[in-house]
Amino acid sequence: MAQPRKQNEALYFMRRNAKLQIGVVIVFLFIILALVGPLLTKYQPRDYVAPGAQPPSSEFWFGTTSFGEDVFTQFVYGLRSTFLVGIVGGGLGTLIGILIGFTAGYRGGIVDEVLNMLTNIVLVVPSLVVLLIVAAYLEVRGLVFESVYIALFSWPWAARAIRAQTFSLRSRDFVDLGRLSGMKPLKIIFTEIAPNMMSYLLLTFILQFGGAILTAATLDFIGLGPTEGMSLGLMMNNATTYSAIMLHMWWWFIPPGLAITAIVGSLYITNVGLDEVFNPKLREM
Amino acid sequence: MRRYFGRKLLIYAITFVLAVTVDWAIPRFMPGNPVEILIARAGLKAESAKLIYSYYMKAFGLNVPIWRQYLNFWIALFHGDLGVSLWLFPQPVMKIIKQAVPYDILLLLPAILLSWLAGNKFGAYAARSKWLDNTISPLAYILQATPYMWLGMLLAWLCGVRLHLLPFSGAYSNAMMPSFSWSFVWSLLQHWILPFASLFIVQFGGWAIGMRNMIIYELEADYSHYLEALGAPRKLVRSYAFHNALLPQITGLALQLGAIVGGALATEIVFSYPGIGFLILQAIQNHDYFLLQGSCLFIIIGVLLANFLIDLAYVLVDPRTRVGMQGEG
Amino acid sequence: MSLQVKDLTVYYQTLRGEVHALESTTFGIADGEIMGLAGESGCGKTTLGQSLIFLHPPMKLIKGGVTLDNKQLPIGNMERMNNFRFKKVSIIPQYAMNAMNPTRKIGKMVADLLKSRNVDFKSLLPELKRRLDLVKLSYDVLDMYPIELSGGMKQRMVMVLSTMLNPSLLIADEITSALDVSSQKAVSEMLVQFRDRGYCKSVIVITHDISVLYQIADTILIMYAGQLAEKAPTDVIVHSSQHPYTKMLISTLPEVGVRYVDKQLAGIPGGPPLLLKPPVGCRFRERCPLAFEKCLEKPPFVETEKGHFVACWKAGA
Amino acid sequence: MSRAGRQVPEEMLTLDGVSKVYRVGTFGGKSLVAVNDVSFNVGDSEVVSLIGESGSGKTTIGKMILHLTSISSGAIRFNGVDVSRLNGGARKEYYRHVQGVFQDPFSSYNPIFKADRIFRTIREEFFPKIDSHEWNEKIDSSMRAVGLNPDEVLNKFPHQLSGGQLQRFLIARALLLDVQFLVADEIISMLDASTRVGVLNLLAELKSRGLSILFITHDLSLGYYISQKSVILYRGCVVEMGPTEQVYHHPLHPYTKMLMACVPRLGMKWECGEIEVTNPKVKQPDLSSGCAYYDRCPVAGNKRDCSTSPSLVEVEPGHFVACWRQTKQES
Repeated sequence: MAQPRKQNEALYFMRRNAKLQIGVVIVFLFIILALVGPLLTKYQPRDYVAPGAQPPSSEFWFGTTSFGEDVFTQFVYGLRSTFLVGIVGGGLGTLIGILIGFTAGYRGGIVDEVLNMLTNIVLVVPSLVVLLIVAAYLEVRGLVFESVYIALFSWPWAARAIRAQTFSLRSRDFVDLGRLSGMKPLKIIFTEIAPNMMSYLLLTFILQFGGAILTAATLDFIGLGPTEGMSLGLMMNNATTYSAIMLHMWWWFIPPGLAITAIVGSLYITNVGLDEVFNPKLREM
Repeated sequence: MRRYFGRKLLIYAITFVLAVTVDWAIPRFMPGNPVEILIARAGLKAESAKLIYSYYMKAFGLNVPIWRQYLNFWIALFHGDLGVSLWLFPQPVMKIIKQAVPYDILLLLPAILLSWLAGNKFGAYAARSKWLDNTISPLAYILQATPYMWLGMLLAWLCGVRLHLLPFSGAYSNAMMPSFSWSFVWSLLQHWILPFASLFIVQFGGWAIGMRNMIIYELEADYSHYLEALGAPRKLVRSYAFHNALLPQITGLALQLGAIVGGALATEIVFSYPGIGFLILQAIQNHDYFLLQGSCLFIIIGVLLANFLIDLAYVLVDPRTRVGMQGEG
Repeated sequence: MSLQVKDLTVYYQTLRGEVHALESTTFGIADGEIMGLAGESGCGKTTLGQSLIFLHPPMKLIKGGVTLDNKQLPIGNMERMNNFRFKKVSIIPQYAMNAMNPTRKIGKMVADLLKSRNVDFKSLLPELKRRLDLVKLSYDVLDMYPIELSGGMKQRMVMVLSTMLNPSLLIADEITSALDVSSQKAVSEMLVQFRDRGYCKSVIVITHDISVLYQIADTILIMYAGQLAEKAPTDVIVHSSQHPYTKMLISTLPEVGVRYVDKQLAGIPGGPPLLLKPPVGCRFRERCPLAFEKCLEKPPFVETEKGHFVACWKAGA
Repeated sequence: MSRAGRQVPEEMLTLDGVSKVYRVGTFGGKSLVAVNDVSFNVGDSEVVSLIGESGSGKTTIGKMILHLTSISSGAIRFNGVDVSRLNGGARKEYYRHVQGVFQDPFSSYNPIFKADRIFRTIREEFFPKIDSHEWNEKIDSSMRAVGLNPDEVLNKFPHQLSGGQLQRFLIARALLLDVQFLVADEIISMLDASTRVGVLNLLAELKSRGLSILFITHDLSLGYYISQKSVILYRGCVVEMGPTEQVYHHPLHPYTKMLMACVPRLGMKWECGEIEVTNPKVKQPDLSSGCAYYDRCPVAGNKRDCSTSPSLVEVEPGHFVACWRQTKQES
């Protein structure tokens, strides 16, 4: 049902936009690695597979840790949890942002004031620090739990942006016309307003996705990540704790950080590319 | 003006109260006797455990009504009493934090301010030419995506371990005692460079990107076109655009503080830099909930205060807020 | 002739191709002439105005030249044109309400701008104040920020600022369209006074509202789809125009005194052609009741009577 | 408060002392009066033009009639039924009879959908059970009624159609329903001169077929062309209303007189007087006391005379004016 001219135009620019293509390709490579990686290794992340501290070799592609674990195995499992946190945390953050943003933007008035205040409050709280307090007390923490509480603090960015968009769309006459056609508010939001914001919501999700990955990495690194399983942040935590830097074991801490930087960086660049595709004003730059 | 600040203060006040309440409530509303759980987890010797137990039973005051416990908590907070550390028992948490704070200021203040200034300058340059834009902008995006701790580890490994250029652990040489001697200051500076650099570089990327996007927007604004149509030199148009693009960057600084502090915590851990971040790591590893709680509260207060200062600064630089406020008042 | 435009052709570069927004326009404006430039949206009137002072991408100069006071204007050259902007040619833009830097006091902005053009603000200040008096603004505005002014006040401030250096040519782009009728009258009359006092020599008033032009313009130039249709003294355009488009356009205008029940006005059927691939010949051909084979050829813009130019094969006949 | 409300008998649409107060500032700390005690009515098959400059509250009145914004005080009655009480199904029924068309044709269409989606919405909401054949006939007849060729305009995106076509399309949408009353809010002010008259004529034609229209405009000449009755608004207050001919040719309120003198006309030059400008320092004056036009009024008496807001008084049959000058002369 989307506009053919617009769609063609978007496709045309997508094909010409190098930023978008590079970003998407890199993210996809990592997704594929996360999916098939664990199939390429016969070990589990915490298995003792060889004498410790071996540099990369044909057998252990990324070398081994001080405890003889296979870094590649840890890496690919870590990638999986990274994407999981990104999707669940970023997705949930976007969803909360959408709910609050749509409600505040569409209803306006006092509802908007209250929600706006709530948004501002969560926005100024140093979220990581509050997460620390909560996480430190919990004995068992799962990956999904981590994603959820990251989302609970990351939504304000999404909500603010979506509220502003909704607000400007709401004042357009077609929304009033929808009301004159007897449409209910929810129907108006989802059939009139939301379709106009699809590209915008996608951009928001990508930013939330990247943000969730970075926050999770920091949490994991501080030692407040999931108590079970493997993650890229945890690998860096282990590497620091067991002096990988002093011991010249660069293969232990470079892959996880590089992967995060590459994934999040590509997401950001994809975002810029998409923005240029959707927003004609930026194309000429 | 009063209305504007009233509103801001209200938000800060609510945030503060909420944070303190969460801080207070979490141990109390978890199942079981919080004191027992906390002490059991800390894994102390039986003797000291008993001492601590009696201290904290009193401190928690579990025998008084819940509202009274809450009130007592607030009273203690206003007396600067954040309890006693388990890890360094019987040192008060407040005292431990006070020792750490100077290092945080030493690290964070220059990193935040300098990266903000430099990032904005470079972002404005980037918007100036296609060539710069194509080199600086992608780099800035990648920097923005770099986890602080990873950059820290890279720098520590490259500059510290491989090249032996700089020390990468602690705030000063182990062989020294803090003093006002040149050699101590020199050691302090050397230890400061790498953690500072990792904070600076990552933030720099974010600010540069922000400024680039803002200034392009401002250069397309009507007032810029008007000036150009009247033949004003590029320099004037750009300086107006830069000034106006800087305003949202100030607000951005306030909003980013929380994230920056989070990054600083991770960086301090990498470099064993004895700021609050390092304390937090110790607290977590030693299950010292009181130290953790105290440090976190301290950071929250710090961030809220900094936010408020930035708001004040914003009013000074953006006349629209002042004028709008007069009209409203 | 103060301004002489010769064969000026400006296209917009878009992704779909070149939009032929302004095609071979040739006309002149005398010293002290207020020329109204009217036409429907998309007819190229704003493009023409912009081309004369600030021809920037995506606009592209295809051919043609402009002379002002017998000097060639380098309109296609951003840098060289700077010497003429503000001093010789100036503009009151369509977006006058947003034309001032929102974070700088108005007086400071004026000073910045003048200084950047090597004009001493201090020595101009008394003159500036005189002109503020004329547009009924108090001197306090110099010490205010733009948001402290109402829309009409900003408009008048920009009028004063744009004409500060007494340009030979002033382009006033849709300056009355966003205003209420009372301010509309005031601003229009001020513009005439500016001309009378020599704050600007000649003026091009771009608008879609011919009834405003009737009040203030000496001549009116009608454009259609990127081409000139007719130029003549105001009364001639309104009462005895020769181009069928002008005639029809004037006859569609309702005015106080005309009622549906007494006299039904008729619109012009159809719509203007797309300028991406404009039709050959006269661009009004499709909608013109008088069109015949010859209209496949572009009619020249010729003087049929003194000061009356028409681009129509049937004109004068 | 107003005497006018009670003086005129109930007609199809009646506004009775309608006000709109906006709450602005933090948690509605301040109030802003957009519409102040407005009463007038629109009869069967009548075109009433509501004339005012920006900020006069004319659009707000249209939105209140269309139930798009709430009424702060007073009542709007349609065929005797209080509109503000309508909810749910009753409100939908109301929309069967009362519809609106707005100023910006491009903003009235959702840009990512085809223009005829506005028909589909009507079908979904109002005619869920109609069969396709019948529906298509209905569309055909209403398209013909507004002078559109279905083949030319159906199945197109909004940007592929002209402003005039889009506005006709919207009128056709209203005609699909059993519409008796149309709020036309500046519907031709964004159209080009060559197409606007066509739409204007269409409205007049629909009026002669029995439709009542509230024609909201800032353009005096358009109001004169089409309406039987004119209501002049200034800062949310009705300052003058009456039969169009009388209001235009014998304006009584100084504001109306000023409007008539300032409107640019072809073939009639402005009289040259002192240039009058307003430099408002305060945007919204305090309406609770005094005449809203006091600060600009050339004939205002001493402060005491005009210090209470004048109410509308009938000076000749059907012609009302709210000015102390007029009332004083009467008494």
